[in-house]
Amino acid sequence: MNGYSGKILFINLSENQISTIETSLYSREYLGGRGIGVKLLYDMVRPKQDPLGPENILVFMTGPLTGTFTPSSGRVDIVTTSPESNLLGGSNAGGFWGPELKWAGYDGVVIKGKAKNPVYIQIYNDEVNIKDAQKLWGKDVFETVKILRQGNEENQVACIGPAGENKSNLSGIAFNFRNYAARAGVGAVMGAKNLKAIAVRGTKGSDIYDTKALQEICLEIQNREKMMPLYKDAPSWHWKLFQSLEKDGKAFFGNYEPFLWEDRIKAVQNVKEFIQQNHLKPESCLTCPLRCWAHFSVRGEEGAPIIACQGTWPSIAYFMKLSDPYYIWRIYTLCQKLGLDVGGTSAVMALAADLYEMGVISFKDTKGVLFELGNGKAFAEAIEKLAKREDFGDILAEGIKKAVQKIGRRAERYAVHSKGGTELWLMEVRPFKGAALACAVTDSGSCNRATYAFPDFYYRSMQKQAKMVAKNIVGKEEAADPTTYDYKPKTVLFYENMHIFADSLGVCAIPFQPVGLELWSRSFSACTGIKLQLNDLMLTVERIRTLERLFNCREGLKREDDTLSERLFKEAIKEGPWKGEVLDREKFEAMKDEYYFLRGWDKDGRPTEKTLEKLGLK
Amino acid sequence: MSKKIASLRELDELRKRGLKSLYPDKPRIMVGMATCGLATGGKKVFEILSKGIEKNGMDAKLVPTGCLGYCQKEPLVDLLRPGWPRIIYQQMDPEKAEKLLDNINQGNIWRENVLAKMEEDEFLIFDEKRKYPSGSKANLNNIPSYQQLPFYKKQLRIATRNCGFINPTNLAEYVARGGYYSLFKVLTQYEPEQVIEEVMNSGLRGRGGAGFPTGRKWIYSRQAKGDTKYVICNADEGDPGAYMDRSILEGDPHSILEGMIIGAYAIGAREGYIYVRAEYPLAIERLKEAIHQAQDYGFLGNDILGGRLSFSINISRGAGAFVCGEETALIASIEGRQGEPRPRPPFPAQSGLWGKPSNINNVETWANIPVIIARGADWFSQIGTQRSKGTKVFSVVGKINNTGLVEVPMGITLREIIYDIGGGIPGGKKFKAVQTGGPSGGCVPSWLLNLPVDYEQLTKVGSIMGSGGMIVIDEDTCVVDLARYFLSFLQDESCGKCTSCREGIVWMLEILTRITHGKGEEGDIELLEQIAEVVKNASLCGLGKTAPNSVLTTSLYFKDEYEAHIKDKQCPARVCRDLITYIINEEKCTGCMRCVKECVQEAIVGERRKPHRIIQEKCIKCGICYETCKFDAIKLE
Amino acid sequence: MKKVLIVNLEKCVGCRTCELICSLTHERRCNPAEARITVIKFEEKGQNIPMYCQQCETPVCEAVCPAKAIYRDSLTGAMLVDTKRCIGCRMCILACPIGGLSFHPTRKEIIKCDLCKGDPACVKYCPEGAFEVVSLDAIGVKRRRENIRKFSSYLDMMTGGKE
Amino acid sequence: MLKIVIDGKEAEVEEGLSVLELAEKIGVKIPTLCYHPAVGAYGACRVCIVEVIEKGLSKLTTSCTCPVESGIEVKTNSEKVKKTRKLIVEMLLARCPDAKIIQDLAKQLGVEKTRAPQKNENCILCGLCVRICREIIAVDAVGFANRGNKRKVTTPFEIQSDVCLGCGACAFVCPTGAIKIEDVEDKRKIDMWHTELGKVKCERCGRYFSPVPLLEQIKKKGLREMSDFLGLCPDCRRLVLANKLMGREE
Repeated sequence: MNGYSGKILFINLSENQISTIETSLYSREYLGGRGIGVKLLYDMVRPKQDPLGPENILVFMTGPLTGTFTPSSGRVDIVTTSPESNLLGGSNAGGFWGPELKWAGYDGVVIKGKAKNPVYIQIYNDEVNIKDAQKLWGKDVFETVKILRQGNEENQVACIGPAGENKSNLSGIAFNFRNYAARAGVGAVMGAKNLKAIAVRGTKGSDIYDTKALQEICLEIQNREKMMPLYKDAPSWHWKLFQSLEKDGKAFFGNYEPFLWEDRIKAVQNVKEFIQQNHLKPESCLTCPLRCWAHFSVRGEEGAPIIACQGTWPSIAYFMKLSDPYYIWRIYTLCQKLGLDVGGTSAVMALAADLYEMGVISFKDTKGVLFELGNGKAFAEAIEKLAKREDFGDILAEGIKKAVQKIGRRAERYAVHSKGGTELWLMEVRPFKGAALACAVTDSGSCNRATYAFPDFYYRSMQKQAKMVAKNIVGKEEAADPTTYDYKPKTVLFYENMHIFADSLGVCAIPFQPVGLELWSRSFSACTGIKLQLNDLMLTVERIRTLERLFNCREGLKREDDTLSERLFKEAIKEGPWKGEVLDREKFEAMKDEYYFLRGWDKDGRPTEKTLEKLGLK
Repeated sequence: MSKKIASLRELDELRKRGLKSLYPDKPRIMVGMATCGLATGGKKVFEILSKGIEKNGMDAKLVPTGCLGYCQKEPLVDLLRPGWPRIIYQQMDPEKAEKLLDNINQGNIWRENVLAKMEEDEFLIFDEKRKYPSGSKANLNNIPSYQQLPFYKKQLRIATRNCGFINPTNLAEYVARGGYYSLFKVLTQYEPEQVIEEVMNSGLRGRGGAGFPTGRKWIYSRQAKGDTKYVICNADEGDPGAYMDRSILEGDPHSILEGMIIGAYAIGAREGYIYVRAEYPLAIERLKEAIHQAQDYGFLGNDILGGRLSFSINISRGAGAFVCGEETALIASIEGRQGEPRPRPPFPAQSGLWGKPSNINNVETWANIPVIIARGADWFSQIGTQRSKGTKVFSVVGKINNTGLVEVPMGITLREIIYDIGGGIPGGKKFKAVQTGGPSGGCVPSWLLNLPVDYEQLTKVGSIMGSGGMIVIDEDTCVVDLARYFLSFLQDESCGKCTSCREGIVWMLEILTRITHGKGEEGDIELLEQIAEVVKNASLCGLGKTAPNSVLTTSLYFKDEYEAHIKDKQCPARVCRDLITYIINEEKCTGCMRCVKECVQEAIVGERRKPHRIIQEKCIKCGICYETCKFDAIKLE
Repeated sequence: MKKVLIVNLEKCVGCRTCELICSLTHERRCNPAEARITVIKFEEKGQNIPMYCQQCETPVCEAVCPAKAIYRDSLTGAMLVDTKRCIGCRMCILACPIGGLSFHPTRKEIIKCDLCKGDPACVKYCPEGAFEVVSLDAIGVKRRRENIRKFSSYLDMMTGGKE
Repeated sequence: MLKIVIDGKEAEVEEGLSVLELAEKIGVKIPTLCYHPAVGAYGACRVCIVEVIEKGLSKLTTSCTCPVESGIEVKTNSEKVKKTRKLIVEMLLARCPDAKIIQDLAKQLGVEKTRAPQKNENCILCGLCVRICREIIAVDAVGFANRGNKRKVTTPFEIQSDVCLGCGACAFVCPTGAIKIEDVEDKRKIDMWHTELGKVKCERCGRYFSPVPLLEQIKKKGLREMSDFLGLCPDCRRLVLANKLMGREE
């Protein structure tokens, strides 16, 4: 099978059973990656299973372009039932693990059951072994990766840290030292299966249908990616991001406070200086020209050098109001080691600080840990406790929605989260009506899989481009205005589709839209030899999207669940460019109606019979 | 004082001594002590004679000699007394040897076991005949003359000229009959190119089997670049039942050495090898002795005949692989490698032993050289046919009265060899065919008896000259079985390198075995022919190229016999066990019970004086009853 | 003109595009194990080092090859393996101090950098332009020396002790 | 330059080539099993047989051993050649029915099954292992034993070879895969040669990477400065070197 490896590895840890599934059973209708992942989840997990129980499955899927020469094709998609939301959970990571899996001869790995004792899986081409991991249990991510690569440098390691072992809903799955599938509590699912790590080494490679065409297409994709501002700004991108968030008014502070943070400019300046003082070297995922990662070594810190993803620092700084970059960096490193989702963890910290300040919780609840915005040292301590589920950390480890439920005392009044209970995607959503809609209707498992790259986001800094893009998508330049409710369902639909497409092909979502659908689908044909019309591909994307919805409907999802925290509908922003912005319930519901309609769903958000028929999902 | 010969005078003196030894003034008794003679008891005879001479204090000279070729009549003892013609006694044994001695002592002619008298001796080299005294005292008229014996009448002995005439361990006797005179002539009168020209003009062709013109071979070696060159004597005689080379090696080793030294001079070699099979211990011994003597007398070594040439000869023993007769395999074997042929070119003349230009000729070829030099190309080329000159030694064996070695001019007919010389088929049986050229040769049927024997004619009828083996078969021989036998020999003797030869022989053998077992199928003959063609055309060396000859010729000439096996499940020659039944002719059976007793299978039942019966289910067709019955009552069907 | 491939380590971002384009152009597949270049990644330290044959001036691979299957391409100066002559004894692999040759994982073949007939695909496709083909003229020789010195000084270090 | 005709086309070639080499050069495919450029022509398999017409005389000959001579005409696929080649392949198919290369060749030539007596061997006796070991590796660890139908390749006396380097070239060149090399942890086993050799453990990663005698052979080749890294497997050499390079960079 060109592009694909042709087999999906199925491992039942309860029964120590290893088998394979033919990829071709699914690839025609679900493409790969996220698409096949969702299909496998839908088919293999009976309704309303405990996400942390042995019946839940954890799917690692690559797409047909993963590990091919296609630029930015280092991705792997994770699909499972999320313990954070009890709905479909998904996350996606770059790096080299997915490609290595492909080269080992597998398009994916499905984990079912639960091992009696901690284990890890070693895959070396056709040799798949479930090995004892009791000695690895308790080790942080860095230690685990190092141990599994000892004498086996080529091993690519996916693993969880202590947070995953302790089934924190904020835990992710780490890939080597750097990449993370961080969202939806996928680390907890892995931990619940007593699975510490999957180490992969593959030397089989993947077959390509038309190598010459692929080379040509890839050069074109490379060139387009190099035209992206992200490429041009690197490596100063890492601090410029703070600036752009500020410029575009996406920044938020603490637990979505209505006022601006007075130290915000200082924080940006500090970060800039911190980065410039220390050594930063750009890094890329497989075949990606974007080098949006960077290796960052802080002087005087022993054993500390870590690669820092730019996208996560702002959330640490803004949620916890940290203006000392050293602590931003420390907390980031801590999350990486412990196996925690940086965004979710930061959000829950901000929530705790809010609750603490509002007196909902006290020193007694926190067992002496001080939750105080701006206090990096205290947050670091709290985060370690969270990972270990010690004291109050045990409650915070549940994630925002479940944590406030546990705390009671009407704590949910203070919580800000999106559908199902995950935190919002690292930005203020009240002015961004499209993003708000996306966070509410998504079934992808994490809202960053639905919201990235809307033109609204750069409306303030690059209005001309934003309008042009909006016009291309929905036909109206006005659609680019973040605050308008008009046209937003179409925008959401478009970007959701883009994400599904990228995640299913196995390429990165970041350059996906800038490069353009046409090149990706040409690359797909060159790799697989499958000639698909764009229309067919889009039908496939629709099918995947609707199946995600079907899964969640089966889990009991109703129209009223497609929403965000009440606070966002009640509490208007009181300062800054978006002063007065708040979500309007009525208009919001109208957007949902339109969105459902566009998707071919009924008013309750359920796919209609006709749609199911059209998509072959009956 | 050095024995080394440096001048013609010295050589003549040596000859004189040799003549004295050949024709002493006392009785000279010669016992045929080549392997064939030894095998029939020659050694015992020799010992008895030796003891008797000593015991009686006789003044007689007893010498071993080579083989006269008339192997049917071995052991042969020659008696030469001063004043008498030479008398040849046949089929001697210890008892008769003593009788012979008694008669000599008494001065009588012992007339028992006389084969023939020899009235003159021919020195071929000098074209000179030496008459023996007539022995007037006794009437020898009723003793047939050697030259008139049918066995010898049509023979012309060039290569085997000295076999049975001289003591092979006595160099002087070889010289007496003209030995080393040719070498002297060459070294004193000829340029190397002239030697080659002489050999070339003689028309001599390789006697090893392929018949490549010897002179041309020499030219190639002569012209090949390089200071180090080798001459090699191929004495790896491997055909079953063929022993021409052995006979010369044992009976006249110097003729080979002389030929090789002349060859070395002609092509410019300083070292030679004789590759002789280890199964010929006597030949090796004789060769060693001869080389030693030749060195002593200055025919070999650093200063041959007074420093005119420098040449030495080594003996290399082969391990008895048939295929090592192939020249490239032979070279590999001398070098100590696996004896397997390699592709030519490069030919050995360009790159042979140790990668140096090498000239390989067979024993018989080398033995011809001194005569050609002495008598000239013109004389030699008058003998034989247009393209096959000279004589050829054949070993005629099988169903024939006079088994033996015969040297005949090329062009003689098969009929002359088999009937005139060989004396026809024993037991009044019908001649069926003759297999020439050994296992690699073909089967020439009776209706081709008038075929003149030379390289071209034999090839034309699908056989080969080969090294000169002739196996005569009569009506009791099954040709399918014969072909099967040769293939089973070749199956083990093929070096196994070429797929076509190795696997093809096994395949053909499998089919033939099937046929002889009565399991032949329609189409087998065609398949056999197909395989045979492939083995012939696709194999590398002579062995493979000729291996299918027996199959090809028998299936061509005796197709009906094959068909009888396949279609009628019958073996017309009554040889193939699975296809014959032993039946008791009740009319002839006297009920003597002999066969009943002899049958190990207890397959014959019957009472005394009543016709017996064979229980076919029990019969294993061993044929013992058939042999046992005195009344010809058991017949084959 | 003889050529040599040199790499600017500062520019390498470790995306392994070179490995895949190498495998793609030589093997028509995507498989780093079939590539003639390997990026050694030090993820903890943020360093990426593409390793490939240096087309040595006195190549040990050529010296140890008993089949005389390794030769220098007269056009590019690259050391090439005559795959038809190669007998697979792997002596070249074992003799090369820098692991510049390897055995193809499935096909019976020694693989190594052949400079793509003087126009290496990695040079063309490296998004960072970290590679460069240098003609071995006076300047090229000097630059190559600088590039190789790193390797040879390592060899000196090795003689001094362990890794 | 020599002018010849091959399959009806005129070709001009330099001297010193065999017909097989010439054919390959000009893209005419002739099947062969025992030819290897490193050791040259041997002429054992007979599969590369072609028809050569010289001075009006046609003969079949193996193209690997047939030097190109001026004025000859070569037919690589005449009826006669095809017939002969098919029967030879039939013989080989009977000898080694499981060898893929033979099966493929048979299929290619349209040989469906073999009529020759079945042998179920793995080795076609092409002699590549023997020749490579003798002529190229120059250790002469294996050779032919016996003649004719009993011919086989083996070690002297059919016991463990004391000269085998374990380099595996024999297995590499073996067209039928008859020679199997089994690497089990610290041992390399070659059943066909009754030989088992120890392997060298990489000083760094601990993987066994080379048979002991093979590495010794490389040491013997006298490359002075090499001795220190020879204890490392090639992968680790790369890594160690990169490590040091990186150390310098810092």
